[in-house]
Amino acid sequence: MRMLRDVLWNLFKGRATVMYPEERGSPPDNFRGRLGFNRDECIGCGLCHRVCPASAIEMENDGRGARPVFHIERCIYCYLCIEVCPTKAIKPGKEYAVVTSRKSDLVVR
Amino acid sequence: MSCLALLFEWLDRKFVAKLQNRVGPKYTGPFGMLQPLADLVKLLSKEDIIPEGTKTFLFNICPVAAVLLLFIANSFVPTVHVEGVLKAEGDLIIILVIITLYLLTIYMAGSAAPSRYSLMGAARAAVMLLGFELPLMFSSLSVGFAAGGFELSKIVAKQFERPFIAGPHLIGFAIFLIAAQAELEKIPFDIPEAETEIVSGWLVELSSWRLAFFRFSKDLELVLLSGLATALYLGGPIGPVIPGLEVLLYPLYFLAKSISVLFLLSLLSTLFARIRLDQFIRLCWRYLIPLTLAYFLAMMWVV
Amino acid sequence: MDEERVVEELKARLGAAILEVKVPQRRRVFITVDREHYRAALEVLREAGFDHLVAITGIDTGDHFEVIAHVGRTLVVSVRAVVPRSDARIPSLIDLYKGAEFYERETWEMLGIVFEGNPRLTRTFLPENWPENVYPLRKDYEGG
Amino acid sequence: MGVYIPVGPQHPIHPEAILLKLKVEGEQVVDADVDSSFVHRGIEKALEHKTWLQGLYLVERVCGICNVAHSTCYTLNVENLLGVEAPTRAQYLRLVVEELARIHSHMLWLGLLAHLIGFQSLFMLVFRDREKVLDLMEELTGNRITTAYNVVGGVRRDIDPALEHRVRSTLEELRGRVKRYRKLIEEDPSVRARTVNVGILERSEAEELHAVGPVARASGIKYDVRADDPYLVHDEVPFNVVTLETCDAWGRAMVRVEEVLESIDMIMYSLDHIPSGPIRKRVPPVFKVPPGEGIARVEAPRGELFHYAKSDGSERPYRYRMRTPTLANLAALVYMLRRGDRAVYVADVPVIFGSIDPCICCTARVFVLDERGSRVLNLEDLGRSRGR
Repeated sequence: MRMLRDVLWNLFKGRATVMYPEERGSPPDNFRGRLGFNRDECIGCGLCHRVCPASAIEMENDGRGARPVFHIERCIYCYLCIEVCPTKAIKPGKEYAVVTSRKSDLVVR
Repeated sequence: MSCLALLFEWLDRKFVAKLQNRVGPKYTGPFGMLQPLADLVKLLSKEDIIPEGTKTFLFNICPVAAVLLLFIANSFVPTVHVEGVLKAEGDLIIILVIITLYLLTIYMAGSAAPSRYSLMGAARAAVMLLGFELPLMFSSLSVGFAAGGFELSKIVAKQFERPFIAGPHLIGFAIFLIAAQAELEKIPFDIPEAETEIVSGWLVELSSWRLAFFRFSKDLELVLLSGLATALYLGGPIGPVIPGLEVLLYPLYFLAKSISVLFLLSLLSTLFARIRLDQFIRLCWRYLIPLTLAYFLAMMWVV
Repeated sequence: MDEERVVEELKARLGAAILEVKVPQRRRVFITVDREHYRAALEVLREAGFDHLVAITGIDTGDHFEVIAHVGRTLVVSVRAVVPRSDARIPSLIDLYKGAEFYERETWEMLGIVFEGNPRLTRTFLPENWPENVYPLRKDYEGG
Repeated sequence: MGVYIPVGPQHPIHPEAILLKLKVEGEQVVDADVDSSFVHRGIEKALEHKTWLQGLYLVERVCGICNVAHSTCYTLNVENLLGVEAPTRAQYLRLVVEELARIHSHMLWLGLLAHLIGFQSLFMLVFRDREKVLDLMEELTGNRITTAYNVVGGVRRDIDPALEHRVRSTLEELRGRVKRYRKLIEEDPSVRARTVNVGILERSEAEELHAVGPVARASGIKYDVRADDPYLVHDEVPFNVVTLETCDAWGRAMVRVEEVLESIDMIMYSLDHIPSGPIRKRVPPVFKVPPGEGIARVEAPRGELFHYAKSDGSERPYRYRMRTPTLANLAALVYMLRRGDRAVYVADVPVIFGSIDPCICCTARVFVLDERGSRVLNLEDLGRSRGR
């Protein structure tokens, strides 16, 4: 019967549920979400490609040299690439909903 | 009556959700009121699966029988007036017999399927009957004795001045609630359905319209038992009225009273963990049944 | 019991059977024995109060296998036995340490080292349809 | 006599794939066996193909709930091999995150226990309160479950005063809630009816079967790696090793609830006494580890976690072995189900099974077979076939 107080108390409390699609909480400042990439700042060193634990980064030649291509569907959000990038060309992001119906949305160039 | 059944399911779900700090049904209709209906329609549209080795006749007849039985039983419950839609000599007894018959359909549906889970669920349901049937019967019959007859109309009429619950029948009401909880297979007595042990017991092999019918029959039973409790202890649909407004006020009284009973049942289901079958039987035979018999004999003596 | 005392005790009881002793950190002792003295070493340890078997590790070093039994609560003694590839057998510890069952079964499944005396060397971790005599943690195993 | 009832690999008892083969007579279990081959992922083999740095993120994914324990164990192991020691502040932060993870793991477990015994309200309320811990984890580490917080040489993020304040106030609030749950488990008749004297594992039996973690502690064995083999700053932060002599599922529940309170105290103490200074020693992203071997042990929420590493001097591990707490407790679980001297009811099976807090993904670390069953795909193959 110990539960009685708790459940009756809940009658007068608001809901704990977050009505997700309608109300979206904003993640905290250092949340690791979908990363961004600035191609102009990249020097093509390939470090990110080498460290990525999930093999989510492939190198692709775009005429100026090898540049990384990020496959978000394989990304494990460890942000190792951001840490090793010497020019800070890879940017942290806060987007956490990466669901899409097109695979091309999940490639960051 | 069907609307009432669906409304009661919605109320039950919403209230329990509130008690657990959740939201409950929300999207279908205003405040999710149409969710039970949507569930039913969805189940009806599902693929119909009959497992190999099923006794098909029983499997098909049980859901239909369950719903029909409860419709009949519900027709006896007084809702808008001192009398129900149907009326018969000793209709309280008829309702009690139907409740037992309904459990029989559960048992047969569960044992018709070849699954071991459903067989265990059916067996558990049958064993549970041993525990709660006596309290359910005797607590209802005592009221009948006190009222001097087993017609619900008579019992309700007897409570014009004072509902039975205000007297010594409070014990009977409590016993009735506990037995009803077991009959409805709600927590803590959801032993035949126990999800984490035998998946969902006797329901496990039911699909499509059979599952829909059984789920609907559970809602009907919810209405039946809260309606019955209202009639037996709370004075049914009657209450203080301005003359001429009975037609309007009686249904409202009935709703208010039976919904309070429903809320009590829901509250009860949030307070406990599911107990084990042997513990349930022990609980019934050690405490509930002696208490019931004492109460019954006391009533007989008073009368 | 500290590291040195354990080593002394083992040396006193087993003598030349101990091939190598290493104490890489505090509370860690690695000793190497030959296969014949593997059980004897663990019997000594069991008597000395090391009643908790932490794990059994199997390693494929290329030319032979190694089986390491780690025992102890505060101080962990790892007893290593060398098992030749051609004759991958080693006595089971199941009568000394009852809980060795699942560790030995795992090592058997992954490396194919037979633990003589373990009554239940049957599949638990690999799927039922896994081919016979294919041991995934061996270094010559392809595809992993 | 008796019928076999399969529990699993798909069963509401547990979201993970494990098969308990129960032999049942009436409502009583007479025999049991375990088959956990459904989710073997071959992580130990895959680790041999990853660099030491990448391995950390794979190890973290052995288990979602105890990922912090795994990454702590891995980093400690690698740091020992490298001869690097993380700064003291980093060690304190690791401890804070480890204890936060313990709180959320134990509360998850408490919720699951409530679900297993059909106590829906307790389940809902516990999960509601656990959410706050996850929010703290998210703020501190950047993610809710798979934290990627520990790195070789330290931790990745520092704690600022504002966050520290939030951690304190949230935990203070949580302490009150957990105390209520403790009272509930202590006194509620239906919870007691389902857990007291269920899943008996006597002290001598627990010792013999090498039970670890709360299972061992509920059987009266005072064994906790944090106390017996301190690895972070556990010798500086005071805490009690909670033990009970009840030897049953109820005792395991109480031990875990008490440990949550203990963890809250540990976090508070650590936040009070955390020294300032760097949080990380830089280690190059692709590094070689000198030849050698080492073991590391961590008290994961479920019990003692053991890692063994062997390096041959290259940038990849030669052999990496993980022994997870559930594997250690598996023998005890089978024993509890099988024991003939006490009646085990079918309704008790979920409680017994749940009481060891099983984590099957940790226990079996699998291979994925292609349809012919002849070849094994490795993680890179899978990544490729998904990517294209």
